[in-house]
Amino acid sequence: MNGGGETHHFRRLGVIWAVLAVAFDLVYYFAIGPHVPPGTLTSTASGAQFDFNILFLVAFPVMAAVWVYWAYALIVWRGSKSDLAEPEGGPKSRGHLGIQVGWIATTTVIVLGVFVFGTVELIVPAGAGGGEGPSPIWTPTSHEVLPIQVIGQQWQFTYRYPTFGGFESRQLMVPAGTTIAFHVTSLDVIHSFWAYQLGVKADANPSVDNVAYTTTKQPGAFTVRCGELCGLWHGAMYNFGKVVPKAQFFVWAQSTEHRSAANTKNLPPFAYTYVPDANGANGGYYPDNVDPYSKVETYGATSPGK
Amino acid sequence: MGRGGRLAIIGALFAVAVGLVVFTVMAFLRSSPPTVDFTAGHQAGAPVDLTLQTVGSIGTGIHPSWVSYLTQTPGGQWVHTTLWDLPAHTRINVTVHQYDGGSPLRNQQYGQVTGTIGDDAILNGKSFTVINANNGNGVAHTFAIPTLGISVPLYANNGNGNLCAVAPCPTNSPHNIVRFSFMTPGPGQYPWQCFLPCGLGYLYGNGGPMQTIGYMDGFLKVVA
Amino acid sequence: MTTEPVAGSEFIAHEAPTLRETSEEIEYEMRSAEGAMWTGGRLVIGIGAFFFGSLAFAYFYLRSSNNEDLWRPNHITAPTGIGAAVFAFVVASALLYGYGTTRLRAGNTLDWEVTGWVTVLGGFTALGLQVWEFTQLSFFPGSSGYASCFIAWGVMNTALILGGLYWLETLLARWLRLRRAVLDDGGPARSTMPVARLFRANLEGCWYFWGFIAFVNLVFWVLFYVI
Amino acid sequence: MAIDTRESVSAEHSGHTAPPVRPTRRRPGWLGPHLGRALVGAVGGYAFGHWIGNVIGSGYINVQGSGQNDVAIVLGLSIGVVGWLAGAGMLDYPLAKIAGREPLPPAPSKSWTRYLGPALDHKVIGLQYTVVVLLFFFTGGLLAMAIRTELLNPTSHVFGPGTYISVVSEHGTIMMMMASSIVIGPLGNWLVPLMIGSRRMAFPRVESFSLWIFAAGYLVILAALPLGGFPTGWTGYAPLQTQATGGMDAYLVGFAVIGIGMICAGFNLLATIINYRAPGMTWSRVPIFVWSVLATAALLTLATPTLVAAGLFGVLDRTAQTAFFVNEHGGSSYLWENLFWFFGHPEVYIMALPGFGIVAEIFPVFTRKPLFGYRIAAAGMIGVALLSFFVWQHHIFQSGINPDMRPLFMLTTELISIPTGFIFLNTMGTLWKAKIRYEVPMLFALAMGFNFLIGGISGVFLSDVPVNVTVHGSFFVLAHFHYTIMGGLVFAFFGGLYYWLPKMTGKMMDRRLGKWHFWAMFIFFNLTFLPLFLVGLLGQPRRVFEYAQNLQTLNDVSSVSAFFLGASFLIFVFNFVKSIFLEPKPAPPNPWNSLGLEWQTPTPVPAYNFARIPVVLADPYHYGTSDGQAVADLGPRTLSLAGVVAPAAGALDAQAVTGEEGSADPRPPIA
Repeated sequence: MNGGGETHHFRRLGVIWAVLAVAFDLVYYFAIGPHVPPGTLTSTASGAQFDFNILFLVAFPVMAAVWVYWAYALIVWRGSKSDLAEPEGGPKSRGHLGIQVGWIATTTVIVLGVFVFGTVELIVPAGAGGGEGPSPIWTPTSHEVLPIQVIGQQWQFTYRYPTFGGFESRQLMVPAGTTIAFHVTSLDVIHSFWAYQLGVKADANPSVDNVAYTTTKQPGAFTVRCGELCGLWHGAMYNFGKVVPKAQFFVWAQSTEHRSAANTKNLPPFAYTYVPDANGANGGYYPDNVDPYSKVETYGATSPGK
Repeated sequence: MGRGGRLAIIGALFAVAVGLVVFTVMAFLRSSPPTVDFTAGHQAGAPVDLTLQTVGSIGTGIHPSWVSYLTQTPGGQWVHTTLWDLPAHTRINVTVHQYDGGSPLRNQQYGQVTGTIGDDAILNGKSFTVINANNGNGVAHTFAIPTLGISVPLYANNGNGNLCAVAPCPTNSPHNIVRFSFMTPGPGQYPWQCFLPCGLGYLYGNGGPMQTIGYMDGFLKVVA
Repeated sequence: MTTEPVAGSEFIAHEAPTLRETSEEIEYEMRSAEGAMWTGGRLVIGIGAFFFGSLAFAYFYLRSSNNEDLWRPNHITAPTGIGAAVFAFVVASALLYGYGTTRLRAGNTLDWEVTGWVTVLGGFTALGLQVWEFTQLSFFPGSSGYASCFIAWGVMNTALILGGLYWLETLLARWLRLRRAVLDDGGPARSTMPVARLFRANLEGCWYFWGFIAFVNLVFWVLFYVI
Repeated sequence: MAIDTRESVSAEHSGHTAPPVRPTRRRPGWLGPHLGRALVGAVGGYAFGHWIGNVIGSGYINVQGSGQNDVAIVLGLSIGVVGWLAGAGMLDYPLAKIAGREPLPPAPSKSWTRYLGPALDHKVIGLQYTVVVLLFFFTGGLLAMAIRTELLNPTSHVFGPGTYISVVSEHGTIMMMMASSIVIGPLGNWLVPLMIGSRRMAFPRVESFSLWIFAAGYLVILAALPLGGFPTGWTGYAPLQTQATGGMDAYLVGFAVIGIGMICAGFNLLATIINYRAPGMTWSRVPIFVWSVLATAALLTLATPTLVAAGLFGVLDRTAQTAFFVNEHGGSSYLWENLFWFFGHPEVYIMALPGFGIVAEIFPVFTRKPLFGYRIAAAGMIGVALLSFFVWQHHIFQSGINPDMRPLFMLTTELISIPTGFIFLNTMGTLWKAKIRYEVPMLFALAMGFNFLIGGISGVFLSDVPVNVTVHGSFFVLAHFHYTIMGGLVFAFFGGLYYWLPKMTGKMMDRRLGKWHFWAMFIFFNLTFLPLFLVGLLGQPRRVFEYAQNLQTLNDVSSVSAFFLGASFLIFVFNFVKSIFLEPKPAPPNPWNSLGLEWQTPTPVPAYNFARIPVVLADPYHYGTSDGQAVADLGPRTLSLAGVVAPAAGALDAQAVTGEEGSADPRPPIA
């Protein structure tokens, strides 16, 4: 069975591979795909789920092709088999132009296909929930965008709602069916705002406004975790947020605005970036006479350089 | 030298090397401040008194210039630790003797009192809910348990006063007494920390004591 | 005439000789060694290019970010006189050394020796000036992006010049010991002695490296003092 | 006794009186350079540097405020490294060179003590590297098990969070340092000259220096623990880096020190491979492992200077208080991310390519077939090396840097999977109609293929920006790179070790224990890291000490498997000690019946590798042909037979030397 019969091996391999690949892809698409994280709470979350599933549907046949071939070869051409022919060397075994060109062409086509798909899926949904820096070039089509500022600090996220008097809260509430622009910034080291079920992730850098868009769908709960190592309590830097119906959101926002009014006036005026003093309380890292130095460590301290 | 001898020398050197590495690693892994037990002899339903003090510099140990919290054991001893065993679902009455000077908060959001029973705290006998850290003496530290939503700013002493520079501080040093209460949740380990950038000499004031258990960070180890 | 030593004798000097190298083998390894010198000399420049490329990247990155308008407030500049002096000494040294090398190729040993030691002197002067400049700065290291980059440049340039000086000095010192023998063998430009051949390969690498030092100093002199 | 007589040689030839040769006085052995003296030098250097640092820095405002003097720590560590190198004798020749002296040959020794000191023989250095690399690996492995212990439970803790973060950082850094040299150091140094038919390295002193500074890096990074640990992970992101306590200095100095070692190792290997190939060893006959080492060495030499520069900026930020990474003072927190990953991504391929080389080397031997697509394999490695300089921003897709560049970096990242995939084309083609012998090295090579496929495909998921939003910074990434580095490189390394140890040590490893080791390692590796893909997808960020309750089962499966994975290495250690020291079974010169040039040497390999410079006649992959062609002529009478060297008789005769036997060496000195 080892002499000649190249087409015989190819045919068997092809059949095993095709059956496996199609069967698994079908099972995956219908049974597993809809449950793949991060779910469907927002447009970007379902986008991420869709992209992951498509990649998996492409990836599995590729992996199966390699594995099926390996398993086949390891069994059929195992050296302990008594009737195995001696392998043939020579130029034929050193390379085969058709196979090599075919391999390169196939992988190139797959890779370029994946790239085009990924680029479309990145640009069309306005950055797909990732941090787009201070001046996003891919923005949502919706004209009603709710801005929410996310402030990372060691070790808690706080949230400011500029459209509600700029109040700041340690709770993240988001209205359903709304396009949201998260403006992510930090008051000290790098954090990463990862609203898992919302399909949003954007690094929080000091004095940088990193914008990420998403559009919420139905109400639900979500988790926010810090996604970039930020020191001692990085692992404890999480909180739970909610997507609530619009009306409920307005009630919450207005009551919180009212309740925290006493402290809101102590906060610095809302801005997309703040310039925290690099020194801590009572002086510190840089000598006092080095600009920019301010006796006021509050995050809104204006820089003498400006 | 025979082969046996050589093997013995190699083996011994190897054992010493491995021993040193393991010793270094384990000595580091196991280092931790002590835990103060508030559950021993605790009767269900009775509140627990937790007395703390904050000092401007601990004065001793490997980091003598760092700010720190100290804990008073039920026996009245001051211990340099921030780890407590506390009973679950119990009212904890916290008293903080605040001996440190102050500054503005990095984020004035933490000037509010949140999560305590009654959503307020008592400063030298007077109830308060917000401190504007940009006025007056400013805030020295905060006591915050982020996962429980608890945060209490600790009003500072006048920095021009003769502040205490040893630990534990003598009670005749200028200090503020802040009292508040909260309920412990179910069993678990809950991190608590300070949100004021008080790590003197560190970038953003958040290094050193701000990132070391036993100084400005600790655990509530709530046990059933 | 072929009484070559044991193969790999530098590793096994204690072993009784068993085999003798043929003249071809010696020539083959000789060419390999010359080639390694050549490769090594160019690789050092490659390493240096990425090292200083990182500084150039930092310079342009911080300059274009200009965070808090603190890239270079008030157009602060490190002491221009000292900077120009460092630059002048380095470039002059490199040019002089290059001239000396061409003279050596033409067979003039003395010119090379004189220019070589003068280059060492010039390099040390540049080094001293570069270090002294640290004490003459009008800005604090952490006061701006420019200041930060400048401090790193001072450290890196010190290391670079030191490296070049070490290479050149060892070459000159080795030459002093080889001098007579090589001169008797037809001079450094023509001698076929192995030491002379390697010396030539080394010499060329060193001269390229000094060219690199001068180039780096030119680039960063423009970046820090001119623009 | 080897006396350096080059000067007198020239003098004799020219008829002048030789300058008096300084008699080489040898110190007693225990005073000479060796490990013990290096340790003393390290401790003394640290103390001295610390003292200087205190003199310089104790008045700084931040030092007075924090009581932590980074100047003292950095100087202590740096001068400690210099002291270590001096103690190891690494500075003897560089200093003697200032006075123009030629190198002294090392103390003659066939004793095992030569492994404790400086060496010029690449085979001694290779074995020294093996020990140091395994020390790195097992230390990092112990720390990994500490991590998995902490993650057994989502909320109750074995370690404090500071300890945990330090352990994670230490594990990552140690393993990354180790992985950068795990193949290049032991196998690259040991094998490359043998494979290309050379008797020596181009720069053996540089090679030895790379080993000793690599070992110093181990001590420095271990010193991070007593200095308080560091909280940044192996990526060391600033400004957290700038903020951290003293252990951070050990990270920065340690990475710079290791970086210098990597540059030296790559530099020497590049010069060797390019220049020291035997006659007839054309580029189309170079073994594929050497190609992989060539590509890796190029990356080591060119990418690592960026790491050293970035480390210098970090050190300056922490000591001279510059502001490279502090936005508020005109720096940028993005700058570190860019510089680090500009090094960091080539580093990723530094940790993949040698593994490919080993696997492609093992496959033909155990399938008895030529390597399929040799040219494409070599081209793929060079292609990966080139492309790897253009992908670094895929690590920072969500950071807000150059968001409009994301499609470009997505493209380059996905393109690099094409040359990376060539390894599968090569191995699959080689398997076709083969005769597969399931020896231990082959099992490891096969497992590498299995693991790397999972690792590589998951990498394509990560490169897709929309999916990256979910999986970036999660355990998915962690599982991905453990599959490529541990599942790829480390499996290949152990395969290579089982394959080449008979040549390196002259003893056969026990086959049955080897198979036990393999199966335990393979099964528990997959059981450890497959669940972590899911854990990451389900939302667990990296480097956390607390996680969601519903992920405990998966984490526990991973943790328990990790302990067994760790235990599987005990089998290896036991096998190694038993087979090499306790019940040594002498290995035949070519136990696997391989055509590789390195296997045509006697065992143990003589110090000079080849008695005569071999003339290479064919590549080492012509299995399955009956022409009986030899790979190389090991005793050629004249090299010119091979048409490689034109006889240069006149020139050579002119400089031929008479002298005492074995005392004169007209061959080039080792620089």
